Amino acid sequence: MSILVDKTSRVLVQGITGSEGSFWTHHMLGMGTQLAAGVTPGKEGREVDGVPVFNSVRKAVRETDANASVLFVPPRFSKDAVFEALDAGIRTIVVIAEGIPVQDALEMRRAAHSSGATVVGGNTSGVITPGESMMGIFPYWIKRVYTPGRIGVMTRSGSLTNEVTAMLIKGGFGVSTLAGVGGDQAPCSRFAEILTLFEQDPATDAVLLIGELGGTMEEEVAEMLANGRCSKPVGAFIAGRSAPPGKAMGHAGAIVAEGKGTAAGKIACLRDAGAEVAERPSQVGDVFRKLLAITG
Amino acid sequence: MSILVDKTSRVLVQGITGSEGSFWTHHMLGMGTQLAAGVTPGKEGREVDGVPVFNSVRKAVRETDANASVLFVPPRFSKDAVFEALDAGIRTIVVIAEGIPVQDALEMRRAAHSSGATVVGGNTSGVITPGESMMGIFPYWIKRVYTPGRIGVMTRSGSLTNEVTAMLIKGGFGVSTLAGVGGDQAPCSRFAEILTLFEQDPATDAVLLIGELGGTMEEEVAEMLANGRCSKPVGAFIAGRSAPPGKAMGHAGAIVAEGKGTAAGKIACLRDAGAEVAERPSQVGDVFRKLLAITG
Amino acid sequence: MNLYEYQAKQLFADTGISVPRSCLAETAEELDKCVADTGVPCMLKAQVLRGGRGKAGLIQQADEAHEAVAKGKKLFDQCPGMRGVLVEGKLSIDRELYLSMTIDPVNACVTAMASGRGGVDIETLAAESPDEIVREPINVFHGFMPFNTRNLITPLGLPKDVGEAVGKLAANLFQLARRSDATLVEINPLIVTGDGTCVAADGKITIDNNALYRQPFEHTLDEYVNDIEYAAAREGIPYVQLDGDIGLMCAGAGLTNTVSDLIHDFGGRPANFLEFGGPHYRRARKAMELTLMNRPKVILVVTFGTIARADVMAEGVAEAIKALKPNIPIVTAIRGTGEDEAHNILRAAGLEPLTDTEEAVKKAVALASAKGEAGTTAQ
Amino acid sequence: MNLYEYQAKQLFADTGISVPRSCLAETAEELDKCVADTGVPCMLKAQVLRGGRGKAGLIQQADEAHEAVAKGKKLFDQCPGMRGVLVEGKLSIDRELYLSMTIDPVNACVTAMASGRGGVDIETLAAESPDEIVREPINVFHGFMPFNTRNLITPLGLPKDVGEAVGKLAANLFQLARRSDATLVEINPLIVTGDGTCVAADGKITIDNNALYRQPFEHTLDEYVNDIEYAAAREGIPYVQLDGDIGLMCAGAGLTNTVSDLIHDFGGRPANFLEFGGPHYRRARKAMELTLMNRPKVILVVTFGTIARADVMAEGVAEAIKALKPNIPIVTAIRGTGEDEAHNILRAAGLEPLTDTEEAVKKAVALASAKGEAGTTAQ
Repeated sequence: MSILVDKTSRVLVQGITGSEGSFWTHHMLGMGTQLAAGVTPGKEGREVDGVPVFNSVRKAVRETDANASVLFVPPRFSKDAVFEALDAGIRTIVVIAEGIPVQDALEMRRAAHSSGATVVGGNTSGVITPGESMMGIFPYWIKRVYTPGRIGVMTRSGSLTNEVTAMLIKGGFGVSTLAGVGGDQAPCSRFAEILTLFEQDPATDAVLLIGELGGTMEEEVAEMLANGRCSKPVGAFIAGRSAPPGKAMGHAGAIVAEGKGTAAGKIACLRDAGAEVAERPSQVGDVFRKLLAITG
Repeated sequence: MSILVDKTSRVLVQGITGSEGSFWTHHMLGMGTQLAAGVTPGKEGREVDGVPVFNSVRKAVRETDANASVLFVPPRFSKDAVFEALDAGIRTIVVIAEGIPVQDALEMRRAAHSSGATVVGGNTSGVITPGESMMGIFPYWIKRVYTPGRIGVMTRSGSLTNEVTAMLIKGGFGVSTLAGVGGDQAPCSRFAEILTLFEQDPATDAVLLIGELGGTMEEEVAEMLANGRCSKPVGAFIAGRSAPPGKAMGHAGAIVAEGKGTAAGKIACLRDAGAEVAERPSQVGDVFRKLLAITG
Repeated sequence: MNLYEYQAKQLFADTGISVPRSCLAETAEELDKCVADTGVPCMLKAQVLRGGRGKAGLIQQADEAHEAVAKGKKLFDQCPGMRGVLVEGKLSIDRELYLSMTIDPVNACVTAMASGRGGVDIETLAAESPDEIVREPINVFHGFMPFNTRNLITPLGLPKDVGEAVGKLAANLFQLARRSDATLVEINPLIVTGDGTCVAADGKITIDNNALYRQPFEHTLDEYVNDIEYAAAREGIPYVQLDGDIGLMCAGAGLTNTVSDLIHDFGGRPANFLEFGGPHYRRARKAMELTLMNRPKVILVVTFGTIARADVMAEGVAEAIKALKPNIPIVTAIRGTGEDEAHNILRAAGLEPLTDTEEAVKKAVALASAKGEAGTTAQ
Repeated sequence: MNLYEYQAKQLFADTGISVPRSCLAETAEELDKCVADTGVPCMLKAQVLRGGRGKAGLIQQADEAHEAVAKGKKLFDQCPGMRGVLVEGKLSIDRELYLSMTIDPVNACVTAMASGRGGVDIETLAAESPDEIVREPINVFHGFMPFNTRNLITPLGLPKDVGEAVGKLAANLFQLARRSDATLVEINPLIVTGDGTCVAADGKITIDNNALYRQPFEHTLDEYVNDIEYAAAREGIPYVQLDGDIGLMCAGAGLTNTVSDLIHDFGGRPANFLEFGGPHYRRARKAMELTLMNRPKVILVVTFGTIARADVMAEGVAEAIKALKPNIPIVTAIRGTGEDEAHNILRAAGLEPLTDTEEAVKKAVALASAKGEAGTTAQ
């Protein structure tokens, strides 16, 4: 088991014939992902690494029973691609593109909810269940990060995820599923929603939250914990304690506005709600040993 | 038990201070309905038959925990009223108004689905669970029609419902819930959806479908039966066998177009799918005695 | 309500959809000027609301001006009182497509339909070659998305530039359907001319009557086949002309249909469908006026009303009899709210208040078939 | 990207929202004409993008023309290089309201906010009197519905006609926010004049940078506080000016923030936030140029990339050193895809390829605090 994607997922690649799409198609296959089909309008009949290409998602789904989709589509076409996937009945969608207009992102999130779908992203590395399947752009070949195990990881960041997860693995743990919600101001899925999936996943014992300044996603997780809506232990690392207010720190979503969304505030409310928060990435292994009451 | 509304439902009346709204508020109370609140913009603070009036559905819900709403609102304002109720978290909505623009009705149905809500109507008498609660405009005082029992009734018509249900009661049966889907071209809830609710209702033994020419709602029920998606016996009466094609027979939805939607076609496919169809209202009692294998 | 072709094309033009150069001659006298304005060769199209104009000879073409005027005049003779003759420049046809927007009440969307075989009756095509029709559901909240365009247009196999033009046109047509509260917008055929331009050669638009209050269209009544339907439509009373001899006055559409079915079952023939329930339940007199215009042999009144109170309707029937003095029998089965009082009123008016629908129908059928005999005349 | 007040007001006017009569003086020389055009009494408002203009004296009022011109000139002196001075007719104020549209990423909607107390800083009001702010979520697919208007406006307790005008204005403002890809549209204060007209006395609009490609606005860069931020913004490289002495070159926003936190924890101070991951991972040279503009004591390079390949970034760092010859030590922890090759490249460039972030940070902090001492200078 795992969340969002596993070895039974029949994954579709939208934008498969593009340079990013074809590059990562190769790697997703290399990781073991069951790639059912690709879509690029006007390229029907081709193959990419043996994966058949269709003109439309509807046809790809009809012909191949694809049930999840990862989008390698430029940001300005992401909304159309997400809506096409939803319209064709796909209910798990990963949006890699960085730079999606916020108004489009609102529509994507709203449409996903209306359809009972989970859209992850944009501006994310995607979702990976190490050893089983990958929808996204992870360096799964770096074994000191992408080792299977029983800790669910959810993150807003790319490089930081490698940094922090490496410390988790170094501490003797492994990853059930790693889900990047993305660094945008209005991600289509939020930490609290991903945590709900981990809560229901028998293969996940505890959850590592890799957060940062800005927004309210970490506060929503704290609220969930405080209300008892998550029974699994949560460990966290929050970046950006030293960031000045009012500036976007790299990610569109990483901005402290009106005194809200500081890393310090997030750390405090997570701790109040019972989460363990590591001060530095190197402490993450200790945090999970403590959470899971592992001695030695 | 019952479907859609029962004695625990906390019913809101939108448009409560209008002449229709206040008239039927009196009768819904008389029937035993638990009327939690009414809404008419600008009339907050008043009472109608002891029911408190609020300016907005959101406030009414917050103050009274209303969880269902019946709309006595003119057709051109129905969409706004339905969206207001959905926005306020209400998930069971009955729309009485006749004459709602079709494009509005499409939006209402679509929005209801997106919210996981059931909107019934427009152009309907509403929903009644005899002896428990009423959201609508039924002559519940006519005991030879509105007698409690274990037959679910779903209908597109008003007067015909009285005519046919009277024959059901005369045959010794009673009604669990009677739901009017309305006579419009694009009703917000369809027979197949209401039948799904009856299928899940332990208080309903069998279902009476009162249909008529036009549209495809009866055919959808036949398909459900043929696919084994309903285990309960279904009896039907279909009006309009003698209607000429191409004319709207009173109801906007009652029109035979392109040879589709004839009463004869509906009767045939319902019978093929295992439903019993009465030729005349007077046969309805016999139909249900046969369906429920009652002798004598 | 159906729009005339010339109205539909005006809406197309307003939406940025190309239409042929044209001129509407509202009278035969205007034909000369219209033909001169449009030029020849031209098409002459009678502006009537019935379908099948081609087969009925109501669409003509002419190569010369005098021929055009003569043929136009003939159309005015064929359809007295019609809205006019549309004179249109003839198009060079490279390809004929089909494009329409309809309502899908099941999926609560607008369905865009397209076919590479335009100019053919779409129902015929749907029956014979369903694969040649592409159907694309358009979400009313999301609008016509680029992927909808691709799904609709790609299967038509058009040249790239034509495909793009048709896709843009389809998106416009969707907007038009939504904005004008149309339940049908159809372009058949959509002509692709020699230079790749897309032109709407015909146009059919049905506007939702329930939405006329927010649309600029006047409710036109000339789709009604006779004076009684026209009169009923002006009153807003649902009425359909039939060819029997039992005049129906019922309340509730479903009940009216049921009574009509029962009449047929028992060997009779209704003269009309008339429904005076709902908002019209106080209008028994107007209903009876309309019913009597058919000269039926008997009037059958069947109701089972809620808001449409039985006592009010019975009172109305009694008053109508007083005022109109119909010289034919009247059979009543008036039930529902206030039915006891209703029955007293009917008895006072000399009528027998029946309560069983089948019994009432049987009696009416018997009275209608009792040729020449005097029935239980009211008064 | 923030719009200038005068741009915001132009958008308001285009949307049918009343704004004061005004004239933008782009230079001091244009003040005479603008004041004459607008008339007195008038307001003089410096068109700069920073907040708190009132407190900073950047908004003046004048009763006489010569006074207006003099005050305008002073504003030009105060803000050299600014966009201009907006000269506006003074309004008669009956009431001041607050109205805005913001993004709610949790509920995926646009939130309309209104208050009967305009002219006050909204964050202050939210902290002190949260009940005086009405929040109404607007569904992006359904649009601004009549019930949204009622929910937003009724609690303000305005006279009926004013309430209706504000409601209509709010619906327009929502449309404006959607159409112009705004993440914030704010009117504070919204003036109700003596005759009941609603006028936007100030305007603040933030446009989503990701949507500039489909908007007509030029990306203005004058919100950046210094030349380096400006230069970085022109290059599109995420950069924030800080006040320490450790020059940061990291890849990935989260990792950059983490490195900054660790520097603080270990007693150092970063000179900047700079992120050359993602689309910029081949631009190490430009990143180093920007970093060196701060004259840091040490450069710290930390990456852990996927697409942003370690070998490519290491190669870029090596080339940058060759080209720019920085005379300060460089500490690297470059990991991720191709890291073995990356480490070889770094060694060849005379750098020690560290692999542990904390170790690298500690080393950089030590080097920065070793005042005057020569560190491990590259080359």
